[in-house]
Amino acid sequence: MDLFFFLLFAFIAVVCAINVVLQTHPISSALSLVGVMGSLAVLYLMLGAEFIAMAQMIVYAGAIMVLFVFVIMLLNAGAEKRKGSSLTSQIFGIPAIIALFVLLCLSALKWFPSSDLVKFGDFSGGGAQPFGYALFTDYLLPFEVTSLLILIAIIGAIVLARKEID
Amino acid sequence: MEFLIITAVKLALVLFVFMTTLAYLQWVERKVIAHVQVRMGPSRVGPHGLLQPLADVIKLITKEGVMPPHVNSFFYLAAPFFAVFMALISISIIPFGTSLTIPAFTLAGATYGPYKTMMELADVNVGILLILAVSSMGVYGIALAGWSSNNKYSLLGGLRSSAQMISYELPLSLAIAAPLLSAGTLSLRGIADSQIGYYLGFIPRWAIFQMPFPQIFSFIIFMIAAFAETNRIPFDLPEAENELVAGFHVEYSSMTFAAFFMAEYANMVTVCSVATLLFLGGWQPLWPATLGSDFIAPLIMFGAGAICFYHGIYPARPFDRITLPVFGVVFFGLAGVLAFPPTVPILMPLFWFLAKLCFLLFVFIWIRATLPRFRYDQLMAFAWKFLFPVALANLLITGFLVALFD
Amino acid sequence: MDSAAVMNLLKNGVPISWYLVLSAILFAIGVSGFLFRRNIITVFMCIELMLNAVNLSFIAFAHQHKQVSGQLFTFFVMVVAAAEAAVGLAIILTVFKNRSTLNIDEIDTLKN
Amino acid sequence: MHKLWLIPALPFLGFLINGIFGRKLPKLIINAIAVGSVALSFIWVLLVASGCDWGAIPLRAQYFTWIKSGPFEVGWDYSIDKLTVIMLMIVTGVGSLIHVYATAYMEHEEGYYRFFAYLNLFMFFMLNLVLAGNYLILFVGWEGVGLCSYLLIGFYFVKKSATTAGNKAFIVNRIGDFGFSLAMFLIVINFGTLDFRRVFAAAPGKPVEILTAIALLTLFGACGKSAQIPLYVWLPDAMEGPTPVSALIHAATMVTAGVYLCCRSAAIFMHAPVAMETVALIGLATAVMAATIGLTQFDIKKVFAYSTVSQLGYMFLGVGVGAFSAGIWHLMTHAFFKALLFLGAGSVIHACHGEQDMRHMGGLKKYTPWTMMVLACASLAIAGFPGTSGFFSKDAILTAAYAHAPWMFWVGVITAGMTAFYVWRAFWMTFFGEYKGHGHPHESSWVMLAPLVVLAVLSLAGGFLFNVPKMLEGMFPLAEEVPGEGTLMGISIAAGLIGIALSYYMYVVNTTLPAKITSALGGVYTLVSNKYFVDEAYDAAIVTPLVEGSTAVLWHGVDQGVIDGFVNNVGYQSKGIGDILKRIQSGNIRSYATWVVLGSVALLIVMGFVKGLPQ
Repeated sequence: MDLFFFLLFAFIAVVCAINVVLQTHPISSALSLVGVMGSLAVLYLMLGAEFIAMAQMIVYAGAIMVLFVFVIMLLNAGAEKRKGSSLTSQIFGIPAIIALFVLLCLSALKWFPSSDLVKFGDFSGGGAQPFGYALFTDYLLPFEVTSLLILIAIIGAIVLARKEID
Repeated sequence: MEFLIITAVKLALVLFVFMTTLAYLQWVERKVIAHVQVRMGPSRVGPHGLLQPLADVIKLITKEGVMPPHVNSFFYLAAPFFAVFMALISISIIPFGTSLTIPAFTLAGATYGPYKTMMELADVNVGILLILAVSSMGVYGIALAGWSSNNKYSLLGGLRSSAQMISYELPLSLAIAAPLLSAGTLSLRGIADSQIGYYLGFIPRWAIFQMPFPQIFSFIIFMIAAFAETNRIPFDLPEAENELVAGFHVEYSSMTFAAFFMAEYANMVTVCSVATLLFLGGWQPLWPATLGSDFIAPLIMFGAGAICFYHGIYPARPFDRITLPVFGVVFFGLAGVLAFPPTVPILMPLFWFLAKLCFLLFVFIWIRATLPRFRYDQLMAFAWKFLFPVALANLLITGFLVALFD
Repeated sequence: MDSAAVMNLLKNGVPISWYLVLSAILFAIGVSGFLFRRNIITVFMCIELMLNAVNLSFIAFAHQHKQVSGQLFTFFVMVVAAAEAAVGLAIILTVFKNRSTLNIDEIDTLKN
Repeated sequence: MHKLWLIPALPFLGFLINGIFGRKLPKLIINAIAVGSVALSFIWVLLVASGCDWGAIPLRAQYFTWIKSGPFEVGWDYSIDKLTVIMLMIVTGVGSLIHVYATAYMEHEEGYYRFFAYLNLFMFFMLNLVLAGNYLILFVGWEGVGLCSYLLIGFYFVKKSATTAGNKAFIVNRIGDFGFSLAMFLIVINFGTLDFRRVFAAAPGKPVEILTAIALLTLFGACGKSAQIPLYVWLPDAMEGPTPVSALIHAATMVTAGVYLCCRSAAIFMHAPVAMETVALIGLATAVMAATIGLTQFDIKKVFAYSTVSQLGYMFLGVGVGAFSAGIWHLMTHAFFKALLFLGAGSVIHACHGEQDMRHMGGLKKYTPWTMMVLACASLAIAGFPGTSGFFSKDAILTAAYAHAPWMFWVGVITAGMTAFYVWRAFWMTFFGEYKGHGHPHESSWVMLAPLVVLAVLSLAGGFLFNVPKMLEGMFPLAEEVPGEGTLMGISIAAGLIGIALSYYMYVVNTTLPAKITSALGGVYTLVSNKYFVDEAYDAAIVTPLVEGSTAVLWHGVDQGVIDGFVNNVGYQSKGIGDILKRIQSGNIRSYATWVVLGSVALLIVMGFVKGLPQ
């Protein structure tokens, strides 16, 4: 069952991710990305991270990506034009990505032997309560700093996007 | 296997009831608005227009679906179904009563049961978060519909809806967070169960009455934000007829159009259920059973039946002489069932839950008949400058008091 | 992989490294999007994709160590991503307002 | 618990309030806070002193651990014993009187609140120094009073001479503090702790050489703070500060910290006879030298400054000959009469509109009768007139000196004569003869006179009221109580009286005589009136070579050549490298991203090699 769900949603995630890159129209990319996030949320659930899975849907898929879609609709951005180029990325791009991918996979396979199995229900520490306890005890300072970061981001976004008022 | 069968039965039951409710909600709305405006409302199809929903469904299904040539066809078709899909997901985790036990019975020589099941499709222990997640996904349906129609009115409608829904999601979530503080759980059933009991023997411990800080403000905020989330008047900017023709669904027809309507009504039912569970104590009666709350349901049904018979005897229209006594019999039957002792523990929670739900739905319709639409800038200012700070203050006070008294 | 191993997988779940490999795949796809796409919004979305890939690893590690910390990191990443999206999209709006282009190759004023 | 922390905390609170909000506050409130905090502190000292169980002393209060490093631990400890109580009473008592005086004296000055904030801060550090239960806390107070002394000497910071004097005081004190720090290091190395109780308990068992080294280094620190040879040069210059500061810091309290330190470390000194001898010699030499310089000065505050140096020399003499309690006694009486002298001098200066040169005074007895009377009391006390407080304490020291070495007694007696002479010289020059200054002198206000009267009473009767050696009985086990001997007493009284009489003859009766003597002495007079050219000698021997050497080697050589060269070269090299690297910066984000990816690949490979290459 675990294997089936993993393969299913991993497949959806990868297909959607490839679609993000391949689609020419940004809105298609955005919706594919929502697909990736949704399937990742399911994987999070399987890994015992209920709260994060929901936060993924609410914050990532429900807010951030809506913002993207909103901006794309607002700018009415069409399919991209081929203009200008980057020699560096054309020459090194593909080999670098392949090397990165291979190295990441090798490290993962080497340092995490396949005897470590993930089974749904093995770990139940990801509910809202343990999560909240950890957040407001051990990670209180990062949490507060993050709130400051958010505040700065809000002000920054307002300053950047407002109309010039004279 | 047993679990699967029970679930399938429950699924079918809920789906049937829910879909019928959605269809008839439309009829109720038309009727209520008509009566508010001193009109008759639908009355041609069937007695009192009761078959109107059926006629509407047939009409919408059989009409030709027109797809304009300039639309992005994939998203154009996907959007309404996405919207209705998201709207329907949330109903699956709404509990609407306590548990249901079917005693053991023998059928064709084999003994089955006893079966005990909870009155809901699934109990998710982060249920309320799931509802939020799904409702925040709902915006894609409308936004995509608006964008893919390739029409400036619908695009504006889509933009408006995404901005509006993101904005009102904040006060909505904050309003939800406040009762969660005193409930201490995210499971919808747990939240409803945390409101069991009465103060002084007769004041219900519903969240809107709950000490140390009654959540009446967060209930009001929640309801306002819920109006915005469901795009209902006075927040129906995305589909404002007189500004945007019909907003995001201007290019839709037949089933796709119906899907948006279904999504809207499903969302309405969902938010009203959530409000009931969060703030109105779910299926807890308004006053304790020791003071006779169990008798109110048969009493109401009996009264309704009596009124039907009275009007059947003195009919206003010729048809009523036949239809109203039929309704009277149905109501008497319902009164009998509700008063039948073995069904009481099963049906009473259901009755109270539905009563509250219907009341809230009535409020939705009532407000639609009463209030005009917001201007767009007022809508945004209202969310960010009034609702959001008030919700925040409410959450702060609640948190403080909960920390103080727990 | 013999049939016994397959049965073991079917019964007991998925190796943690598979999640990590999935994360690597997603990350690599995100990187390739970043390198080969020209629309600034798409590029931005590819960054989000990479962040998501990293989040998956964090959650997998959290499961492996049976600690909630990894999930907290994910939470912080999400918050940072939200902040980043707000500011980034505001910047994109401003750039579009000033230059009416979203092509990332044309926005190279800092050159030399 | 006696809440010892309250004693320094009160002035500190006053400092905080006045320092932070003083600019906005009216003077009355500043006064109330400044005087009130010190007065409350004084009252608290009295309460603690009266509530002490003297059988259980020293009382100790440990507040928190300040430094902890292995077995070495320094806490914020206060301890209180008889010596501390006497010091506390002097500091807070005289301190509050001077605060009262200062409210009137400083009334028209700029930075009124600043002055009182500094004064309160000084009180805090001084009380900290006195209350300290270990050397490090004492050192905190020690440095703090140095800081406040610097701030207050340079209070008139628009005056070049004031800032220079402040710097001089600070730097000279640092030299002394260096010695004290070394002493503390030695203590830590040899005793493993800085706690007074444990150090003194362990002292008898340690080798004499080490104790001597510690004692000598401590003495060096004490010399800096208490203005003894060779580090006395800062004190006369410190008279640039406002007069209440001179009275409080540079006469009554801070400068006696050195004496206090030596007495506090008596357990170490007593086991280091060489150090004791050095203390006595330094004290005696300072006393004589400062007295001779005092004979020739015309600035009224300078006279008293040298007198302070000289009297401090006396105290060191007392300590050096083993009469610790006599030294403390003199410390106390000196605090009374020298504070009175300075405050009286301040009153005189106030009367003469800021004039400090005695040659431009004279005849003030008509104008300022009260000031004259209180100054007469103080002068009698410092001259050792029988029955006054100075008589008892000085006599105790001289008697002890005779018991130690008779020649010291004789030098001391001569010095006492000189002391009487120059103090009374100042008195006669100020109050008798004709007024030679400008303007119309006027008597000071009662706010200024009241503390003077109190101090005058203390100067006269202090010897009867506080018999310090009796109070300190048992503190210093070394046999020191030499019974007062009639002959010795008579000799020292006679020396004082002769000094007074001589000065009367020279400055009231036959006023032309000093000039004749001056011209007759010629070179010697020039030498003495120029303070033996010590400042010039220090300049030539230390300051000038230091400045020249720094300029040539450190500035031009090290800083400009090596450091600047290095920094500039780094800049040039960076520029050169940047010229090459700028080619990478194409302005294209995708190119940058490619470099980032290549970098992460490289990083992964390196990590793989470090942790073992992935197979």
